[in-house]
Amino acid sequence: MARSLATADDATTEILGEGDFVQLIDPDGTRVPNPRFDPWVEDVTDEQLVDLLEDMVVIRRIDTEATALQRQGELGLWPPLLGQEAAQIGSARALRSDDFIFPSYRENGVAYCRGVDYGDLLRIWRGQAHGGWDPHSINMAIPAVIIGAQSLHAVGYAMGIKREGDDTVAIAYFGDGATSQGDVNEAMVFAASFHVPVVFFCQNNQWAISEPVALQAKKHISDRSPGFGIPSLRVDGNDVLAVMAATRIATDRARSGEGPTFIEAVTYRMGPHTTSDDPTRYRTADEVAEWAAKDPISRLERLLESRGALSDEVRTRVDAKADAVAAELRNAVITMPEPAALSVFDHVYAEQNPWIERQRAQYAAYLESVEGGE
Amino acid sequence: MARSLATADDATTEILGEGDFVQLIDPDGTRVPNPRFDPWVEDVTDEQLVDLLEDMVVIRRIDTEATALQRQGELGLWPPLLGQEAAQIGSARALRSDDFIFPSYRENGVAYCRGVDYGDLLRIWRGQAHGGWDPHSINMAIPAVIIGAQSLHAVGYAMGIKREGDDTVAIAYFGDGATSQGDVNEAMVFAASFHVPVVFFCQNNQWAISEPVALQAKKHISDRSPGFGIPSLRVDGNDVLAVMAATRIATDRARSGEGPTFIEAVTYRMGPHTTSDDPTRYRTADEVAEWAAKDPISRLERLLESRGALSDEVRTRVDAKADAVAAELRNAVITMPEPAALSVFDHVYAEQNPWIERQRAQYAAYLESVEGGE
Amino acid sequence: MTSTVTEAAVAADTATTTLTLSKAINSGLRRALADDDRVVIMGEDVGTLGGVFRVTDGLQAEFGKDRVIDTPLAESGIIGTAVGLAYRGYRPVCEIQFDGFIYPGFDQIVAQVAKLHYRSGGTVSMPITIRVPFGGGIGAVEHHSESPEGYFTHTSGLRVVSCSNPQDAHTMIRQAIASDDPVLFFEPKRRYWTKGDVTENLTNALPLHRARVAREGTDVTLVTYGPLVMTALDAASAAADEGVSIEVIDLRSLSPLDMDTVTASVRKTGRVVITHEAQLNGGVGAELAASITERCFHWLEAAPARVTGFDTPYPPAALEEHFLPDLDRMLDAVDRVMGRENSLSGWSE
Amino acid sequence: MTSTVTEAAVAADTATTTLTLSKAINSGLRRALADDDRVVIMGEDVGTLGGVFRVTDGLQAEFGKDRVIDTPLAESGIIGTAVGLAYRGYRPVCEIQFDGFIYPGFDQIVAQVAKLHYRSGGTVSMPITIRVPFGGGIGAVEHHSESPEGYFTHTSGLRVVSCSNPQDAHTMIRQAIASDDPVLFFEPKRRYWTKGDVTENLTNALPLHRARVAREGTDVTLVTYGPLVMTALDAASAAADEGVSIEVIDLRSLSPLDMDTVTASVRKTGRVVITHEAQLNGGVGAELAASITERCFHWLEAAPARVTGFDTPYPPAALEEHFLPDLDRMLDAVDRVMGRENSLSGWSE
Ligand SMILES: Cc1ncc(C[n+]2csc(CCOP(=O)(O)OP(=O)(O)O)c2C)c(N)n1
Ligand SMILES: Cc1ncc(C[n+]2csc(CCOP(=O)(O)OP(=O)(O)O)c2C)c(N)n1
Ligand SMILES: [Mg+2]
Ligand SMILES: [Mg+2]
Repeated sequence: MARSLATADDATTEILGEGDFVQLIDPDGTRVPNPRFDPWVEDVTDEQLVDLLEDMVVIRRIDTEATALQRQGELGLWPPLLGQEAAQIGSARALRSDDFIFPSYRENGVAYCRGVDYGDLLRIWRGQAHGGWDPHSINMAIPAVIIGAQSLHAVGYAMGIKREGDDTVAIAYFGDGATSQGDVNEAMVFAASFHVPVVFFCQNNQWAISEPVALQAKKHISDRSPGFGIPSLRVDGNDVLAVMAATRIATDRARSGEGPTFIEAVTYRMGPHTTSDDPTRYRTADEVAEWAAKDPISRLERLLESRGALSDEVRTRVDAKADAVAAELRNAVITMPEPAALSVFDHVYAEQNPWIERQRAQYAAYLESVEGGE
Repeated sequence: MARSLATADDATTEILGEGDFVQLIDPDGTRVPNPRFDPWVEDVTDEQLVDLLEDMVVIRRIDTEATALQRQGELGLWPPLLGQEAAQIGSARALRSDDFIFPSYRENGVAYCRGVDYGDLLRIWRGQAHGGWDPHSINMAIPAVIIGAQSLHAVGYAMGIKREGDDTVAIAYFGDGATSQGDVNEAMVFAASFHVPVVFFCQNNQWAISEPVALQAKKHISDRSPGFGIPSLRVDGNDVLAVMAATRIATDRARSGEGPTFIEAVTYRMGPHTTSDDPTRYRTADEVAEWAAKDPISRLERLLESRGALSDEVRTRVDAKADAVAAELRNAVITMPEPAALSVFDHVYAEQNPWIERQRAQYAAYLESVEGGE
Repeated sequence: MTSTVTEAAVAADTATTTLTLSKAINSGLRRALADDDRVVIMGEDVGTLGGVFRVTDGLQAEFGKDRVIDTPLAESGIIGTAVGLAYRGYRPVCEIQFDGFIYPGFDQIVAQVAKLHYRSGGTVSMPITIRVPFGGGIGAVEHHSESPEGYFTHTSGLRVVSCSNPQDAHTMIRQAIASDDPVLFFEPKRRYWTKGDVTENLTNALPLHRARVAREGTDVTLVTYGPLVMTALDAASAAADEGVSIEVIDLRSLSPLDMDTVTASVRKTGRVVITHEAQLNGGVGAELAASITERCFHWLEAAPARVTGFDTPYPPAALEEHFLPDLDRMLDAVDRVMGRENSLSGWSE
Repeated sequence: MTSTVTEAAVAADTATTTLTLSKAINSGLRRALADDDRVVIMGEDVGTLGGVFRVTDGLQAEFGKDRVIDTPLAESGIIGTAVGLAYRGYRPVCEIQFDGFIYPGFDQIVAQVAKLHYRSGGTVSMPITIRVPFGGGIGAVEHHSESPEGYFTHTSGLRVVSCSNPQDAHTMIRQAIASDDPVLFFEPKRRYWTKGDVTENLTNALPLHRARVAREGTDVTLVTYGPLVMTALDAASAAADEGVSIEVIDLRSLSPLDMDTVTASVRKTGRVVITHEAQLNGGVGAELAASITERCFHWLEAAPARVTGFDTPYPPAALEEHFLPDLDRMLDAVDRVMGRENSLSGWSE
């Protein structure tokens, strides 16, 4: 693939398209040519586009199913990714399996791409664990709820990669709101200073709970990093191909020793912030409708249709896959065993710790006395 | 005065001169014309230039005297400003007396411009107080030792100014190292978001203790703020006129409701970080010599000489002033009364607090018992 | 800048209404905003949304965007700009959205808010109130159920308070805002929906630094605050059925501690159980146990007992019932200090 | 990745040299770097300069810039990137330049470093050591003399230790780095220049979680750690001259506390004085007093006494002699627990 990218010294805008960002598939499903981005996805076949479609349909289905499970009381909370499918699939599918991901709480679609066990995925949201999976088994850290904290972790991880001369990449996912946090800015300082193989992937979904992105940033979020010495890309985050291309550009730079890259994927959170949120309090139905017209899934369907690559058989297969995943997911949730009482003391420390062992023993004695007394 | 400035959307470089920054007086004392900056200092007469010279000579003398007092054991510590006279005087003299200053520990020259009492100035460094002066009496906060913290204070203060529709300005002083701190970056986020009358004044003196500025920033420090939506100016910090012009541009923008501005004053710390530091461990004599040739005071002297404005009488007057200040300073230090033992409990709280009063009473009883017993 | 008290406000003062604890704070904030235009509210989602718990509901609409300020998403930024506002004469009320999100603002709280009055030799004051919904019991995800108050009671220069009922919530938020010292105001989030009578007339209100005897008793003193006051009162009722008379103290102020009230009770009962949700190690209970022992050593029949969260991070929701002190664990400790059979009977160190 | 022990290292192991406390840490760091190439040192000015106290002197020259890393000036960044390095299998040793600068990194320490092992169900470990020169007595400006250890002992998931002499300094830094748990390592900065014999042979070293009886005695137990151990030993000598036998305990580990050692001593003496520089309210002394009372109630002849810094911010240098516990204040408290005349005799609450 050809390699070309605006450096920090160029204006980012040089490679931006019409809508102030790079778009390869427009909302009508038309393929928009882009000489700088096209080489990065020219290898993507129609079959692979169908796979991306399937991924997006599946994670939307995961989202719907999890939301339903929450409404039914099977989950305590769920942070929907509805609307952000292209941003998550386009980026996650551009990664190598040995690249290491540092997500926020909303990257459940990314976790799906990593082959996470469904029970592990939902254990958190059922209130049974803080982190559901073993990060080393899928090369993906447990979710970060403290906004922005994971960006520094990704940079530190990348410092390790660089020291070893390895060609893997660390990627941090975070939202538009997170860019206001000191940590995300310090992460850019460290990443630039040590010139490490890290990708900052910001899903600008326009909202941080009730706060619009304009409260966090007066310019495009992608305008921030160049001043730190980190080139940025601004892409249509509802365009799976543009996102994939950007992520490939960024990871390729990282692997080639060219240092960090910042990607702003412009998208929209179609649902509430979490199942506890009521977005009608802070945004209009019109705004939501406007973004619905830019849906990432429909545009890819239209593109595939226009190419005659979306047969009924394909549709059926994709739906069947989504149905199957949803069923597995539900099953994993409702059959999940409750954690044992004394596991509350597990893993506070990696080594033996007399203080905590004493508390465990005392509580065990208490539980016994209660059971004994009942 | 004409008002013109690169907005955040322009490239900052547009208004930069040869040396990658704006310079109005070169090291040889030659006045370098600059069509965008000149209007901002065209009112400065030779007499006023002499006043600026006097200020710089005086604060250098304060610095020398304080260093001597430290060596003699009269002060515990001193953070020299040697080499940064133009940055401090040029900015401080551009401010109105009702503008509010949030300094770091090194802005002792700025405090001098505010008419600080010499005892108040040195009380901190003698170990008798954390903050020597009443901020409200000179419109200058006590020094911030926690790197970068004061930048947020300035923004908050400016939020208050804006709410009241007042035309004063808040200004935060900090170093190049401070730009790596989350707080300074959050300050830019808040300042841009609320569009408040604040000036960020960064003295890039090339070093943060032993760390060169290149470790903190891969690009010019002034390249950082535009991405936040804050226009920046990069000036020769050893050029008192360029610094004054930049500060006037920035404060004028603030007063006119045009929001925050970031100034990078490129200068050099000629002395150690503090009197405890040994800079020979981390920088070369050559580097120091190179910067000595750019001395802010000599270049202004040369300019005045070339204009015939530096008579022997003026020189004598300036030296006499510096001598007088040094004498006052020394006297203030050595006659400073020791704080009373029980004052350790003063001002923990503004209101009566039974917990602390009890401790005070107990310690008073203890002191009495010790004295009684001795 | 204080506006004159209007007749409507006087009328409101004499009325008593039934409010939830969150609405009682809301009405206290409204009064503070109305009474003093140097008061500003700031935080994430406090404006348009009215806060994730709706504690600031309606206030931006009523007082405007420059009094009730939605800030960028950065806690150090919130606290740090509040410091600047205080320098300018304001009385900022900052909301930290959840307990676990206070740590990014920790430096500004500990090094600036807490210390600036002292650091400036008394020339600058920091009348900043920092509201923190805290504690567990609502089945939340991680970082949403913590009890960080111990970090702040260990910080000189701060006042730390926690309310347990709607009237105190209303009274104390107004007193906190009126205080010239910085106050960490811990709101027991699982009690936000508890209802109670509230009057806006504070003429006879207890000062902010005073504890309250929530129930009188003679055998054992049970000291607590915030969310567990209700649980402690339930425990006292249950104990009464078994013939044990428990005096319940609602501390209200965690710093300074009202040791006069605590000491008087313990000297009367000779036995004390201290309970809070926060971790045991170095928690408020440690200071209480130490201070009580110092002041009441010769009155104590047994060592002060503590019933607290474990020295683990706050666990996942499925396990929080174990972590959180409940009525049974409190009564087990009461048995302990009474010298009766309890879970630690026969326990060897 | 552990390198094999070379013969030179074995030789070094058996030798004993006289070192200052700071050099003893330096030699411990050197050993840790040599023994395990996953160990990296990071912080402000730790490389070229060798740290403002020269504790890392020479290490960058010896091990290179990718093992001893000068970082940008940002504490959250230092700790946060250390977390990422730990995710990748490293054992980072972070230096916080002075006690008062740890707070900008507080969130990463409390929410990430301390909790990640728990949060990840034990799948991720955080073998991070955070070195903090702490405490007063050196006449420094503000934020340079604090004792923040109590914030960390109150944080579940962290280990907290402090050394008092060169041998422990050397031993404990190596043990801390070798620990799979995160360790806050508090270095008594005013004792950096104290000299003592140091061997690199740790075969018989006390485990990191164990306290040490620094001097045996029978009348009163004096518990302390870090900079005050030396003062406590001086106090014990002075008391011995007056016929009072003081047992001095050097805690070494502040979390977990070695209550077995403390309890054994207090049960023997029946009297205990606890002393530290940190503020009283909610300090390590509060937990000690509470835990001692819980475990030794029937052995105690008097309430545990605490001699600590005041509940003020750390004062200006001119006043620090008052703030800091000294020999006389310790002995005054000894008199108190002995029931003898002391400054609080006749004190009414
Ligand atoms: C430090 C911190 N402060 C506040 C919160 C509460 N909070 C959770 S999500 C959120 C908004 C995040 O917005 P954004 O970064 O845009 O991500 P999005 O939720 O839109 O994916 C906030 C304020 C938090 N989790 N952590
Ligand atoms: C939060 C914090 N971390 C570390 C320090 C220690 N420290 C004091 S000054 C300094 C360097 C500051 O460099 P810079 O910002 O460039 O200002 P300068 O000293 O050059 O004026 C450091 C690291 C501190 N004071 N505060
Ligand atoms: Mg968002
Ligand atoms: Mg500097």
